[in-house]
Amino acid sequence: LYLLLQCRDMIRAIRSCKTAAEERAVVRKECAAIRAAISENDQDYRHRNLAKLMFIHMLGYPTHFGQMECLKLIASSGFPEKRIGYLGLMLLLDERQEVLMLVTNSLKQDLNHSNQYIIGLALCALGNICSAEMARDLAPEVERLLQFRDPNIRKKAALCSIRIIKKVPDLAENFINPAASLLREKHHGVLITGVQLCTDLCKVSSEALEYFREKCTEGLVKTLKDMANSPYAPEYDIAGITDPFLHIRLLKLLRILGQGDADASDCMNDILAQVATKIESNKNAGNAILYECVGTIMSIEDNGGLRVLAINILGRFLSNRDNNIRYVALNMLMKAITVDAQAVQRHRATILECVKDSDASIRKKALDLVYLLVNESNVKPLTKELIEYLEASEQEFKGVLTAKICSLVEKFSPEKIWYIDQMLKVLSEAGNFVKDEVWHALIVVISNASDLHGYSVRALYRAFQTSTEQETLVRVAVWCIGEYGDMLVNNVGMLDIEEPITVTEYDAVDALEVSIKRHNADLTTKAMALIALLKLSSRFPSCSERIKDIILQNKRSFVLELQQRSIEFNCILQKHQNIRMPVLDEATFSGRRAGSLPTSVST
Amino acid sequence: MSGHDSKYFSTTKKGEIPELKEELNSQYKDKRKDAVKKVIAAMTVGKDVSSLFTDVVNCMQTENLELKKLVYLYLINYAKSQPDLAILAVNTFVKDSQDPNPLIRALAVRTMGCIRVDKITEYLCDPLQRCLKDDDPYVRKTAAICVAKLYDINAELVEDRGFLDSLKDLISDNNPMVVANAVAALAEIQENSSGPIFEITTPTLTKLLTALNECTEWGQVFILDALSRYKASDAREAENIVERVTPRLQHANCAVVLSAVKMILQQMELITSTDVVRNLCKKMAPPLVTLLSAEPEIQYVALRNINLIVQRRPTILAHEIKVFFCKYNDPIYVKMEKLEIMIKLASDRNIDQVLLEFKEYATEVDVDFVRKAVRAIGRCAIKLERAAERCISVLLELIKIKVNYVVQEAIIVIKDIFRRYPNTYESIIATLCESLDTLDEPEAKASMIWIIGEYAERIDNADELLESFLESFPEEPPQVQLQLLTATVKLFLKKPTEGPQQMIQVVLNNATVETDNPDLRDRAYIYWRLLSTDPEAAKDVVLAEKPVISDDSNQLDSTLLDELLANIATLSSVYHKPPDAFVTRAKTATQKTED
Amino acid sequence: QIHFVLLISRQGKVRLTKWYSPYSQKERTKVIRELSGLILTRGPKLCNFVEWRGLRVVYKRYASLYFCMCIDEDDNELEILEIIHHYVEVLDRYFGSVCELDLIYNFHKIIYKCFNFWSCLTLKAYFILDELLIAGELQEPSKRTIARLVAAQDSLVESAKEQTSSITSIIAQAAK
Amino acid sequence: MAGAASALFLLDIKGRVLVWRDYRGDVSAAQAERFFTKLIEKEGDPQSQDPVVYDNGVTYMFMQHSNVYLMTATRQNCNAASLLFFLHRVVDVFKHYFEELEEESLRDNFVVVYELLDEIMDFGYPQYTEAKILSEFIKTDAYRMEVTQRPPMAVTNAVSWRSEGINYKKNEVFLDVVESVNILVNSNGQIIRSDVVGALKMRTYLSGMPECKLGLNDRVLLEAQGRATKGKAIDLEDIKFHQCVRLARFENDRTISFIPPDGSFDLMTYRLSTQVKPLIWVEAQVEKHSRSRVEIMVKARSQFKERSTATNVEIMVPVPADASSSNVRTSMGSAAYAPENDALLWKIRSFPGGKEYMLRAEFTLPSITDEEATQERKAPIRVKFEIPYFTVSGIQVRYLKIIEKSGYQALPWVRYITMAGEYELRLI
Repeated sequence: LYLLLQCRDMIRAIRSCKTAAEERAVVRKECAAIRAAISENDQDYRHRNLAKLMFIHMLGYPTHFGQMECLKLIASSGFPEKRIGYLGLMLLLDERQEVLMLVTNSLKQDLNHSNQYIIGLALCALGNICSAEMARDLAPEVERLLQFRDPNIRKKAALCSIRIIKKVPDLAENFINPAASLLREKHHGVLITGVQLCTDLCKVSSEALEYFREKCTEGLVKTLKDMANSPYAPEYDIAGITDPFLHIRLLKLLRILGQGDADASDCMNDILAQVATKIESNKNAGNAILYECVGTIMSIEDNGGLRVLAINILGRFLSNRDNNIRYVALNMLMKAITVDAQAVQRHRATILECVKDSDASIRKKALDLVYLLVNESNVKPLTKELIEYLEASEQEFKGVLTAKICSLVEKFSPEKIWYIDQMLKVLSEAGNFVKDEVWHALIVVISNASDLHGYSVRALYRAFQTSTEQETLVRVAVWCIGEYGDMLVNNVGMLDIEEPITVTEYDAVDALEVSIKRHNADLTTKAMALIALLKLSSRFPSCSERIKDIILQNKRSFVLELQQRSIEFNCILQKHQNIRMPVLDEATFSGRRAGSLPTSVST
Repeated sequence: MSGHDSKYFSTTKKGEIPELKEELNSQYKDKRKDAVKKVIAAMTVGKDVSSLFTDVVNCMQTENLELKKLVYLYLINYAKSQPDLAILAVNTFVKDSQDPNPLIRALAVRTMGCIRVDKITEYLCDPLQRCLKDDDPYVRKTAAICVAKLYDINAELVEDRGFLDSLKDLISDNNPMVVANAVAALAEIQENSSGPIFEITTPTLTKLLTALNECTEWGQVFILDALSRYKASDAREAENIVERVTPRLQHANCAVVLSAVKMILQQMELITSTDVVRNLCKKMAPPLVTLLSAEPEIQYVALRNINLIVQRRPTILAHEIKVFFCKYNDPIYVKMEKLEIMIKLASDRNIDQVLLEFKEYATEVDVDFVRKAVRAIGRCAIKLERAAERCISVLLELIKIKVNYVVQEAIIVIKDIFRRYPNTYESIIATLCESLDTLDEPEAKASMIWIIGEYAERIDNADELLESFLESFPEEPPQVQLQLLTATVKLFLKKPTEGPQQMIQVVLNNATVETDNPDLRDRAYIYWRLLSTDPEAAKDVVLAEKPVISDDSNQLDSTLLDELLANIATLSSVYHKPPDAFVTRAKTATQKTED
Repeated sequence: QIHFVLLISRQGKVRLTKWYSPYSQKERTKVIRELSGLILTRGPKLCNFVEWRGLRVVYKRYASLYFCMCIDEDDNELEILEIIHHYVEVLDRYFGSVCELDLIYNFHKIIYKCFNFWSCLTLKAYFILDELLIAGELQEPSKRTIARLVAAQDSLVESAKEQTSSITSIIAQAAK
Repeated sequence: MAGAASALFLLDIKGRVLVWRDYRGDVSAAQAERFFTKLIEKEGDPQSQDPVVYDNGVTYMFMQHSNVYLMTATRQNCNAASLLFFLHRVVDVFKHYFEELEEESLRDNFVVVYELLDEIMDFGYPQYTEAKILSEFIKTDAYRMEVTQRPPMAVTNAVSWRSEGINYKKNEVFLDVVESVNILVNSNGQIIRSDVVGALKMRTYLSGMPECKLGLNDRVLLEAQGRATKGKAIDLEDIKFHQCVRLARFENDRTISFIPPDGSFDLMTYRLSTQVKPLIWVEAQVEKHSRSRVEIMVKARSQFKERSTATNVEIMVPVPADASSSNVRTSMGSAAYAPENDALLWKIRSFPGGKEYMLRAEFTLPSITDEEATQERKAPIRVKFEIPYFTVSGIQVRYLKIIEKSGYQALPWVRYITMAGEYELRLI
């Protein structure tokens, strides 16, 4: 048998391991020793072994064999055993384990225990990990404990109730009345948890929402007012503010009550204005309240004056030197935009700078916001900025950025040629990040813009020559060459802005062959190139033999789709010349579905 | 032997730089040396100590070799950022390059070559010129590499100053290490130059083959790699070369062995005598097998290369398949490569044993490995006609275990088996159809759909089976959509009844009007046109007899294979890609600005 | 709602984890790996928030430890920073009084004592957390109350210990 | 096909740079570090990663030793075999210098590490990796005073592995012939692989520049010399020599001649793939009774001549990862649960030929099963043993001639031993 190590010694042994393999060996040895102790029902070390298992669990190793030990400790009578047992239960198990059900009975007994600390332990465990089934079984006990004499049990019961109603929303109605009575408490712990319980009740039950709106709004406003005007209370003071946590929770509940209800909103106007103007903003605690307050002002029914106040606060936040404050400002501006787009637009330049910030979190948030800021009138300059930035941005950011740019260009493009130009830039720069829908949509747009077919195919041909490693660019180019090959070769439909290029039929077929033979060509591209070749064979008689050869190269292909296409197309070319034209009549392809694009581009 | 350098990493918190500055200018030697060590320690952990440039350079003139090396190291790191100050070091460099001690002469040119600052480079030419003709071979071997460094910074300078000729002279040097480094330098310069710089003539060849016997293991690799470009004029010369190279197969250094293999394979292409070729194959097999007892990283490279070698010369390892059986502790990357080679070496003679192995692997834990094992069974079926039936029965056994990813993988390969042996194994279709609902991977789904379409006439409820997929048509990935489209068309052409007719309309509608995917749309319109213009022709086109698929799914195309074989032991042979595919010809100058 | 609390050392070692939403063991390991990669690499002056899988992680560094809390998108990030600080202050106050050695305010030492070795002190950190949060929600805004509740339970444990030891001594006496 | 490494990195277990040397100025430290974090993030265990990784124009090749990663980065198509092997050689060099290569020893000796990095590679081309010779002109602090101010002749000489002027009072050579038996038996009890890898390990304490010549009972040689072989000669399949052996000479007339390095080295290795009867055969039966108990019965048999004896035999039989409290009985030796290997470890100090021993063991399993326990890896039974005075191949050192111009006599001491290499028997 192995000697059981002291907790400290075990951790020292684990820490001193140089490699993962060494660590694994130490842990396995120790686990075996613990299993041996368990099967010998060793009482003295149960405590210590459980503590060790918690550590081992945290490192990510299996500890299932210790779960029953928690249950045993919980079932014993002493407080020390129960305390460690519950802790183990919460750490080693979660709501999905079946074993958890075995603890329901012990929990029930402990919820009715004469010792309030034992009740506290049970509530805590229940609140942290109970399953829907347990929630149902034990809800009555918890409901009862909401009126327990000791406030510290009441507050625990309140939070435990939150878990219960989240797991089983049907139980919400039972908690409405007891929750409302918690709002009248003076004890901050109870009050805070009570407010939170009401907030969560409102989220799961419209009945609760109505009830609290009717019965509690005024009371809550008063509580908040009292708080805001209360004298210095050292126990709850943070940076000169009395209990910012309670402030924030009250504001949050008020937001829910005020949302969509003019009367309730009206009732809280004054206090919101007071909070927004009086709270000090030189410390984080104060800013947290202001931030919450702005959120509430933005959500409740309109009161012009308050909103101006809120937007001003955000403006101040945005120019703050603290990155945290800037971040939350961007976050809140995203909500504000639905309320007052004009006001947010005023900060556009600052926001655009944030897209290039050195902090990835701020960059991401700012980009989300820019996305919301774009409209028909500013799409061009903003897109230009973003595409320029695309070249300089880090690899990881390119994916997000690309998606946003594509989406913007698609949504607000004022004219097709601009749209095509922008997409081409994106495809050439970051084509491998572009999603399928995007290049599909681009092709739809091109095919619906008959005056731009020639322009598009030539532009794509040029781009293809320089960046064959951007897969989606190649696909769009391949499709367009197949479809508009003759316009490429004959410079049909030249625009004034274009330089003519010399491309022979042979060159065009070359491009397609390259797209198939690139060493990293993907299957979709290859398959598309086969269709493109089929399309060109009638238009480029000079190359028809060569096209046939290329198509036939795939006749034994291991790839299903390529073989199928190769055989079919070859058969068409060989034997059914007569129906080739109708099959590939260009007219067939026009007038197709507009796709999901806004009318500006797709018609 | 152990040091206590770690003390240099702990520095006082405040005023580190000023403090160091002071110490660097101390009148005491030891203190200065300690200070330089601290500076290097700070540099090592990534702190910016470039502001101490002048002070460090002032410590450069010293008799203490250790200190000198540290200062040089500092210069290599920071000269770029302080090009104007770097010039301060030039005098010492030039002086050191004429030091009576060869160690210092070599150190000076070696370091100067690492400083990529134009002004320094100008001053490098004269010392380099001298060092190339130094009496001491250690200095000459260092100077030889230095020419390549200079070429990388300023190619014109090298050409104008006649360094290339000096370098070529070194090929005839009496010291093997100098020869080897000269070869490495020339090969690199050739690589980056358009003109012919390093052409291997017959006399050169002879000289290098002789040097091979005497130089270090690394030098042998340089020489073998350079010589593998050499094209023998005829079979006789090729045989001669091979004869000189084969002893290298006995070298303990695996890189020497692989480079020798590369050279032998290159020359073998010219050798006409089958006896000689057979004999060479026999000679190469044992060293290749021995590579599999090397460290796992080396094994990996060896396996990637063996994969190429057996594609060109299958006989070499035809009898050695057992050495590729996986061991318990093989890292997963080694196992995957072994599997690939086992497929290539599987034959009618060994297939039973190989199948037993594959079956064992298919019940392992690692998902990717299991998948690959299942696929391997199918690939063997495709490759070995006479063993196909046995392979299929193993696949069916595996399907019965009902592990989801095994089933899906099996269906994918069975589809290919059907394409390889038409009209042979279709009796198992019914068994496959049982797993229809569990398929959730696009490739498996697409394969199953293809099977249903292809054999629609044999599957009674083919229309029902296909119909079950139609509802989710818009959400399916393109791969599945395309197969559904083709399968429905086939079904309709085979059974032109009402049900299929309705289905085809739904599918064509979905694949044309209801989609934005241009490829799907094109494909559907082609079918649509065919069906509406000439149904008989449609039949002819869609149901056309398909040639049996080739079993070369994992064979590289022969021009690529040629290129890769010429690159044995290099990254290209590990990636199975030509060098241009991963070597970005970005000039170092542009990288520097990026950093 | 707070989904989980993590304490990670600068070297990437996990010191404390508490999960309020269900994550399987495999997911937990992955979460920890992803987040330490995300957070430990961030520079000192950047904001204390990272977006992660549609959620947000608020973190703050104390000495060599990163305290991280994962919250929903619409929770108040600034408040979470305050909660983290709240927790740290309670820990500080509690251990400051428990460890006689640390009479002077010295946070580094206390943190080290508490988390360097998984011991009864680390378990205490969990007990304190359980008096601070339940179901991922704040339970008590008063540091004094939290300290008092933990201390009361500690003394309950102490007296139980004394009781058992006195019982064993009684038995031992009787057996003489 | 020229190609060279751009840089050599020594990283700690978390992928942070300990020391790095930039050889070509085309990669940066930050780049590699970021890449490494990515690598680890991807799949947790970096040991399962391909040792050659491509990212954005740069190829990274790496290996792990203790808590250090050695990694080269390159932008060219360089010789992968050479660079990876070079990394292993670098490990040898550092081990020679610092006894152990680990994070701490690198930090403690960073000055020497830099010096070595400057010497072993130039512009990304491997230069010189003979630790013994390197330490003649690059020394750690303690030995700093004795530094030779010139590169030893050996560095550039044809005999690059030995310095001149070595002197011993007593000239001795020790030669150990060590054969490892590798075997793989599948679950049907079929031997699917078996081979023997032999090594001639030499320790030389010789003065001057001695010329050595080794004679083995090599069939090819004996036949070439027209000697009768009488079944005593053997066929060595793939011989690999230390770089001191003159390969061309061996190719010509099978003579093994060399000037040895000083100290210990592997003179040659060879391989035989002739099927050998497994020296120790093990069969195991595993019975799972319900979910809570496993019973294991093992039989081990020695299949070599009675006059030989295997020593330090260790038989590892896999057991479930969460097993406990074994009840073990053996007819010989001792057995214990080895949780670090998820195995039952049966040790037999001395196992004479032609014997058979038995073991029975019982394990209990916890009532709660691991919810996430993926199917366990099917580990094979693994066996370790040594059999002294015995070789499977029958190789014999017929002579070792040592000629030095000073004309001293030196006696060679030869020992033979066979041991288990990768010896695996798959369980059903």
